[in-house]
Amino acid sequence: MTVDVLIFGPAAAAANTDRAPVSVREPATVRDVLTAIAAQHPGLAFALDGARLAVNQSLASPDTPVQPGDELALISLLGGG
Amino acid sequence: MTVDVLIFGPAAAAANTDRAPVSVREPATVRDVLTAIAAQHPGLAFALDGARLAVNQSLASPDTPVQPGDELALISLLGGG
Amino acid sequence: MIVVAIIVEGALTPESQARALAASGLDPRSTRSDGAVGATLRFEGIVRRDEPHPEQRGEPRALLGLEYQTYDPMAQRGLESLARAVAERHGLASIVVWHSRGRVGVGEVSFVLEISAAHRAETLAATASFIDAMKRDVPIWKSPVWA
Amino acid sequence: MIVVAIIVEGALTPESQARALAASGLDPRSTRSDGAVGATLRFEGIVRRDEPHPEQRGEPRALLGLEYQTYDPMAQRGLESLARAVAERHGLASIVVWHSRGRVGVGEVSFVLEISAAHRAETLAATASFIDAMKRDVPIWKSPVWA
Repeated sequence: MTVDVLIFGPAAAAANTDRAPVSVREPATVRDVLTAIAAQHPGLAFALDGARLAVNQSLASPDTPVQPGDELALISLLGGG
Repeated sequence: MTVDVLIFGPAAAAANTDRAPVSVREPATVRDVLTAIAAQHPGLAFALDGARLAVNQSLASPDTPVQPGDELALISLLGGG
Repeated sequence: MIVVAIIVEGALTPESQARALAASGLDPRSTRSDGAVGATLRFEGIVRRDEPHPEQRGEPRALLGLEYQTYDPMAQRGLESLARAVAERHGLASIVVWHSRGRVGVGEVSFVLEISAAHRAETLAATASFIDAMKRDVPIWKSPVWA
Repeated sequence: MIVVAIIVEGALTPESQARALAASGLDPRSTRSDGAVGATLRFEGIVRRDEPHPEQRGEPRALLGLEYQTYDPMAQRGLESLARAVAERHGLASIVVWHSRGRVGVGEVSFVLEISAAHRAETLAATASFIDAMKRDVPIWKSPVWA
């Protein structure tokens, strides 16, 4: 399946877009999606160190399953305040 | 000589006065004055743990000499703020 | 225990903070009247004139401001649940946080944290732990707007 | 670097603080305009409703307020030289301290510290070290006024 991952801040600026489509084999987990981002979007490599994925607006662990239609967001390089 | 030591706060409240006269043998040091307070004003014992003496409005070390006419103040149990 | 977390458009001003707080219907000053509060701490984060520039080996480069992007509603929920967790862990009487979304110019305020507690140690520890956790876990990003 | 230390009669109010600061002729907000300040911290100490009572094995006992006594001019000089030392050690842009003399009622403010610096870590560290040193070295005493 292909899922869109929302990206923000410096990662979005570097990729010049606010969503990165990635292909993963079903059944997929959060870990699979992060690995696929690294392979399919080399320009986002700088943002993946320590990055996590939010699934449906909650931080998810690496083993969390990802379903088609889930809202996925790359939570990387935060720095509010 | 007899010197007056200014006292403040809870120490003054306990002693019911704002100055404690003490007799010390000349030449005297800050250490001698603190020892004399303990001996001559048992009611101030609670305030002497860790107490220091200011001589002429500056904190003084134990070996600082004390002269007649110096302004002496017992700096004990602070707690501003 | 009063917990408020508010995201405000643009720079934080005394007026925009007061307006947003009034809209929450909660008043942290109400915790003051009973004499249990011995310390309040207010921290303001202000946009500085330069940031390390990633393409110039981290050398500082002049800014016009910062652009804050929030992932909504996760950012709002994250600020609020973090504020509640910090308040419980440190036994606070109140915690109010305001954070900007969008453009904030140099010298303007983008973040305010106001804490009250029985003693100063709790207010200092809670401030440090709130800000550290916010920068790690709450989905708010800042992007430089170079001069 | 702006350093101000002021002793004010009675409880600290926004008005009494502003008046005392204006009389000093110094304005810490002037350090904000050049974009070097990234953090400000304001700490307020408030009189709580009870204190451990020395004659009742430290059990809390209700207060009307606290009576602050200062040894002058050593207290004023001590606050100021401590503020300067803390500002230098932590590289602050400004530090302003107000402290009450005399009676301050429960719920009223007796102590305010306002600090600005480039980063938050300096403001937090400076606040903790200022207050610890003040309570140890500056000749200001508080006596309970029991209810």
